[in-house]
Amino acid sequence: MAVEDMTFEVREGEVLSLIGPNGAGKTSAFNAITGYIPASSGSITYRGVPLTGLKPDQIAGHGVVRTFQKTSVFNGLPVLDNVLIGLHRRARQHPLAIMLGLPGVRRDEARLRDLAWEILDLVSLRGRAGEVAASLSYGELRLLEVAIALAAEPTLLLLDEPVSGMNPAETGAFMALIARIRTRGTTILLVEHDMKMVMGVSDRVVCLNQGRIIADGPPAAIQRDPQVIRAYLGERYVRARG
Amino acid sequence: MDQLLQHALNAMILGGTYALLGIGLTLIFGIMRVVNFTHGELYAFGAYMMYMWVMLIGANFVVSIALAVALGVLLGAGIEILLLRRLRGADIDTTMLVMIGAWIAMQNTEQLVWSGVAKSIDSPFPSAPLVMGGVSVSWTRLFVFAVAVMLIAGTWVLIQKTRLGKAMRATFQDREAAALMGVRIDRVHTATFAIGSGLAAAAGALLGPVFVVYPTIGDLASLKAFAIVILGGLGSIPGATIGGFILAFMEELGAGYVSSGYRDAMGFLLIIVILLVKPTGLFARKERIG
Amino acid sequence: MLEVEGLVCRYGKVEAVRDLTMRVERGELVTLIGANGAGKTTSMKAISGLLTPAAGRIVFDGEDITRAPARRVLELGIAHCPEGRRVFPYMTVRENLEMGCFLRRDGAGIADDMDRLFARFPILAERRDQAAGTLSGGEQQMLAISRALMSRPKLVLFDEPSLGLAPNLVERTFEIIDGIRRDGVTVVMVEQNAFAALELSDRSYVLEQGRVTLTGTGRELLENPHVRQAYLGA
Amino acid sequence: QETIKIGVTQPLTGAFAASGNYVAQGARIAETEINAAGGVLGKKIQLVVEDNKSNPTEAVATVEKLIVRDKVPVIMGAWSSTLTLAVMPKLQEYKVPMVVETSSSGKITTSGNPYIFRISPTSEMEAVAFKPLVPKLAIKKADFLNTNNDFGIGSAAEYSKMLKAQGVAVGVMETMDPKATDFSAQLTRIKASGGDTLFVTTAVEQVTLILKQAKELQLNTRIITTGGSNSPDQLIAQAGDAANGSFHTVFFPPWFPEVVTNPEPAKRYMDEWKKRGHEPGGLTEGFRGYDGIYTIVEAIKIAGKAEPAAIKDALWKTKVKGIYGNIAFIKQGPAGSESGQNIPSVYLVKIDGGKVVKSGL
Amino acid sequence: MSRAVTLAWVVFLFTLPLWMDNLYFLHVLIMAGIFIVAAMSLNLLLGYTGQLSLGHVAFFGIGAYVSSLCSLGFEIHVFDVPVGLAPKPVWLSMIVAVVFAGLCGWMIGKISFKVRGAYFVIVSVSFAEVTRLVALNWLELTQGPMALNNIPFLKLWLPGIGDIDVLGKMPNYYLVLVVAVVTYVIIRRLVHSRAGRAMIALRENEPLATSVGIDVTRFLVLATVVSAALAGLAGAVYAQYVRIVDPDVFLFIYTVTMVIMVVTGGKGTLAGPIVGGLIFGILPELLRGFEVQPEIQWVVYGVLMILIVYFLPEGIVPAVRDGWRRVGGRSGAPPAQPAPATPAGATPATAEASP
Ligand SMILES: Nc1ncnc2c1ncn2[C@@H]1O[C@H](COP(=O)(O)OP(=O)(O)OP(=O)(O)O)[C@@H](O)[C@H]1O
Ligand SMILES: Nc1ncnc2c1ncn2[C@@H]1O[C@H](COP(=O)(O)OP(=O)(O)OP(=O)(O)O)[C@@H](O)[C@H]1O
Ligand SMILES: [Mg+2]
Ligand SMILES: [Mg+2]
Repeated sequence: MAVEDMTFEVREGEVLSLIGPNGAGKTSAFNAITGYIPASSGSITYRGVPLTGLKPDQIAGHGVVRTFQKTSVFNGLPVLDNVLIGLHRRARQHPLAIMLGLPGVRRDEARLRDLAWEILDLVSLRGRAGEVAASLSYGELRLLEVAIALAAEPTLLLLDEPVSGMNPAETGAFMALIARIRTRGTTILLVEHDMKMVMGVSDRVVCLNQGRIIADGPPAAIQRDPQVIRAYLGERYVRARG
Repeated sequence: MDQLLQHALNAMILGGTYALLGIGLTLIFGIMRVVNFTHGELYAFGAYMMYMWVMLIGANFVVSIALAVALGVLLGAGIEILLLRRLRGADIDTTMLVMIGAWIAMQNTEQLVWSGVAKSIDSPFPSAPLVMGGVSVSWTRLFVFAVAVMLIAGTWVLIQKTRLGKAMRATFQDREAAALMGVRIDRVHTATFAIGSGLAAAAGALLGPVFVVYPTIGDLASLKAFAIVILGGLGSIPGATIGGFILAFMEELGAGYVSSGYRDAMGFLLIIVILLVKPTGLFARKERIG
Repeated sequence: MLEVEGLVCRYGKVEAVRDLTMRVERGELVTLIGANGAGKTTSMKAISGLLTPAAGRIVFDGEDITRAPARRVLELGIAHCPEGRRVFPYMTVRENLEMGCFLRRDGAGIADDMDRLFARFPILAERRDQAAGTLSGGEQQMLAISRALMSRPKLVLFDEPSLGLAPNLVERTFEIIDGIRRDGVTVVMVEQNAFAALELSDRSYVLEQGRVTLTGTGRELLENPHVRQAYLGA
Repeated sequence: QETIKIGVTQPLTGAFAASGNYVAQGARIAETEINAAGGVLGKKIQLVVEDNKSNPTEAVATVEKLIVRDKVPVIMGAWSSTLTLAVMPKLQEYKVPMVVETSSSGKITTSGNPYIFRISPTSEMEAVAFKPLVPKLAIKKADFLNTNNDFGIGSAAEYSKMLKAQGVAVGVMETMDPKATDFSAQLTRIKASGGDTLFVTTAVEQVTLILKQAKELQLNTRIITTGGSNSPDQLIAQAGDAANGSFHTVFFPPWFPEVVTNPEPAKRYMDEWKKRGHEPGGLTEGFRGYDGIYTIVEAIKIAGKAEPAAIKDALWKTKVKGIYGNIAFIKQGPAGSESGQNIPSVYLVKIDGGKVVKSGL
Repeated sequence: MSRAVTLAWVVFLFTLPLWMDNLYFLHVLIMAGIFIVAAMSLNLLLGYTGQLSLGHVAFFGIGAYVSSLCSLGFEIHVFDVPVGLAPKPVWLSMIVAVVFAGLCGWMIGKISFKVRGAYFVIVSVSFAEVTRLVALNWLELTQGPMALNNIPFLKLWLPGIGDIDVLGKMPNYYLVLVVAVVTYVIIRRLVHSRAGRAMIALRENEPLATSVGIDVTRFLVLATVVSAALAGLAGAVYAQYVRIVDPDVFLFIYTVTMVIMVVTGGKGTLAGPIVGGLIFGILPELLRGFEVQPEIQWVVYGVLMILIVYFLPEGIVPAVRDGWRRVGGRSGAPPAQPAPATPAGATPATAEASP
């Protein structure tokens, strides 16, 4: 049992952070929301549509798109192709039309390419478009992951520890990216252990422990919550904050 | 009734040999993830070595089995060092292609050396079968069954309990991390392939006297071994064992009561059905996503 | 104790480390910091024998280990806790720890060490028979650290030990590493959590594009304006 | 000096490799003999032997190569019925005749291919030849076990038809894969069926195993192998006492060369075979190639030139005193496009006390 | 640039029989061509979706059988009720074969893509074995091992030329060539589209692919259907050329041959199966030319295969392409691809070929 009786709500347009000790069930919650593992009980509803029981790709079809805790891109392919794959949902090409080589397909391809460049601009990866993903640096890989997810036109974007392994300066740059994504009207559900990031970008923070929610509130309040401090933040964090 | 009992007994004995074929492959295919097309050739090699020692040189039967297995281990080690070592880290299709090449070359070398004529190997056991009521079974097959069970148990202990076994599992789960633990990666690769090959040769050495030996005997053995390994779940020794018995019962009863023409089809249909119900084989391991 | 001189490492044509020189004295805690792709992991791998350097020299306790295989390096007393945890996913927690002391033969000592680690990380004790691949990220990190310690090393290389850990565990991890150092084990650590790492360390090296560009005590670097700007985000 | 090329396609590798090689060895003996005697039409003959790898597609490729590249005017082949059937359209396409030395499927000579001349017997002929023995052996209920290929299925069909007509009950008809090694399931079922005679049709390797496994399962029926491709010598060597009591049809009994129609070529062939150190067990197969080449050369002699059309016409007039008997072709198949079929002798032998003995056919 | 090369090739291939009068070589090319079509179809599965199908010959065989049975006609009894089909023209039979093979692909795709990797390999092998055993044992329909023979050849009507019998080398050569070009074009269009990218995505990283909304099963099934239909087409062409079909068309060695062609040529590249197909279609015939024992020919064949893999592990086409770049065929070409982050980091494995 990784997640137990968890109830929370993400509001349209906000950045909600999910924090909690290792093994609290954050990734499991992501997996349940995006259909990678079945929830044994309970329900998940997005904009009134029940997601429970749907397959990951169907859930993505409703605009709920995630990234993975362990860096996950299409390693062997060029960066641009990575994003083009992400654009899958936006393509309009029937298999028969493809095989017959109808002109509509070519037009659609051109449109997708434009979209891909747009997204690469957003994450500032235009310069690397031709490189094979495997040759990117770690930080760039994490940007590419987000680019792939953004290409799928999420209305709710779930990010699983996007800045782990980045140094504070790089984290700062990533926070700026999140701000840019927000302006597109995308709701964000964030899992992250970097408190600077969490406190800096979230509208609201939910803290889990052992599969249950132990606190829910604005960042400032969460930081002072004794339960959160005991289970998650630790004394030193509090000391550092003063 | 006698017929059913006889079928069940046949299947039991056959299952032991299938399991033996399966565990050798489960090491190489299931753990190393090398689609080992030479498995059947090592099986044939074991049988031919047995023929050489028993029939041409006149060595003692049990000693010959040991020699055949030892030579199989050596040959396996040779194949690994010569063919696979330089392909570390290559993907599954690439190594598979090399193994296909080796399979073709080995099979034809066998034919060149031993000619296409089938050879038979005398067994020291009485040729009159052991009769129990309405059913009977040959002594040679009983012997094979007993040795097979011992080898299977031995392999299981080797993998689960010994240092080498742990090193093997660690190596194939994460080569670099295993190297950091002090495992000699190259040796583990060689040892695993050699042991798997030795088991195939053991199957050949044991079954050679039961059947006859000719260059293509390995083909069907290979195919069945792959099926058994998949049935049981990759890399699982208990899985390969049970898979072997299931396949044997299915074939035997299918041939006995449905149609002998579809005897082999039974086995394959079973595989399709089992994998559709449980796509990771009977003994799957846990994975996580995310 | 450990001396690295003019180290060069290549992946094909990519030169990941070019001319790295550093030294570590017995009992020190030395950190390496640097941006992503600076070559920190590569240097660690070169030391522990996972990679053969293209040029340069690595000497440990007077023995040249530049081209030594990983096993020899481990025998000499260097353990490496690799980046990305790298636990054996289908082995149980206990088996992973047993792999950590693969070269040790003292059964009783091993059992003691294992008990001590289980006391330190109760969550691992709880899951000792679970396959490591099903642990959460943080749990796996704890396992990786414990596994590295199982060989009773003289020197441990930690590559981003706090990666993916919750703040309280990051803190615990640094405490543990500090404790390890206090037990007399020399530590070389790569960290992105530069603030905490520098605070803790005796000395530090800043790596940029495969070269050491700055070195000094932890305090000194914490106050260095370039470090503050590039690595501390201040 | 120019030579006359004769194409031979045989399975030299793959499942039927053992037999294919024997046939090729027999053919080589004939080649040497004929050339030593001065060849034909004043020229030496030259065999071009191709390996069809026991595989129909390859068989087609060999025939393509023989006809198109080597320009042979006549071919001998292709051992199994499937292989022969596979190459037949090519013969028609290129109008080149082929002498069939082994295949037994009835279809080969009845499908209307006028380029086919078969010297081996069909399963039907074999069954008919066997008829007089049914009362002699007092067969009451027969079971069948055969490989699921042309050879096996064809033979089982013809024998069961003949037996039923003789009032013999037919029990179970079991089949097996040509590669199978374990027949316990089939034999258990046959045991339960309770017939007095088991007809087995397959290659010698499987017959060995069947004899051994029948003994292990205490299956005490009389076993008769059909198809003429079983070397009883090999069975004695490999199945040991499990072979005792079994009957085998053969088309050439090298143990009693005196009973064959033409003892003289048989002796010559046997001596040379021994001299060359070929496997003695292969004698019952190698003669097919020997006879095939003699038949072809005789036809070339009659034709007076080494051209396909002439050889094809000449084959109808060819008469050879061969080991198969007095080889000559009768017409079979649809009028206007008949194939040639020889009527060879069939023998039944028995293994007793580790020896091959006569048994009256 | 590459368009010109392609065009030159097409012109070369189309004029080949006009100046090459070696019929035997033409035969070798026809057989190689048929296998190239099959290999190209396999490449769609193996190279693009990354699913190693070792049962691909099943679709080839099904195509051959269906087309032959349609053109010969048949009658079977289902529970003693006769069900039959009168002989149909060959062109129609071939279309039926393609559709039927595609349907089988759809069915197999639907049920077997629950499993992946090694499991899929075995399911595909099992499927091929089952089809082989059915072809072997369903005597009433397939004649079993007695084979379907005297299969009618194709008759076509072409505007401007009139009726032609596709019999003999030249017409068959052109038939195979046209089929190969059509196959190539279909596959090329597919892989450079949304559908092809979905397949590649699945090969590279399945969980990630599903996370952006790719219905993996749907595209796998699509790949299988197209692949099966094209293999079926190759089978139908084979049947009307060789004019005999027996259960041996399902032999495992044929699948192996196709895999060899794809992998040595370069899987996941459009030209790979063609290059590999030409090499391994012609190599056995070349070896036949040496007057050595057939076993030795086979041993040489096996050893050559191993050597090709050693020296060109990525396949011939990617190796040549990289070599071309290195020689300076293109300025500003991207540098050699660094390895993906595999656990095997210590040995720089080269990145997977991408189209
Ligand atoms: N496939 C699985 N089998 C068994 N247990 C699992 C599996 N997947 C996850 N778990 C367990 O579920 C719990 C929650 O894991 P999860 O990955 O959701 O944690 P998390 O909150 O994301 O932690 P972290 O911050 O360390 O990534 C853990 O204790 C883990 O061991
Ligand atoms: N297996 C590999 N093949 C090719 N290039 C590699 C490989 N591993 C690393 N590199 C390259 O070597 C350089 C140094 O990588 P390294 O992993 O040492 O960096 P790092 O300092 O540890 O970075 P991070 O903080 O992201 O872990 C990078 O440019 C990287 O792209
Ligand atoms: Mg997590
Ligand atoms: Mg690193």
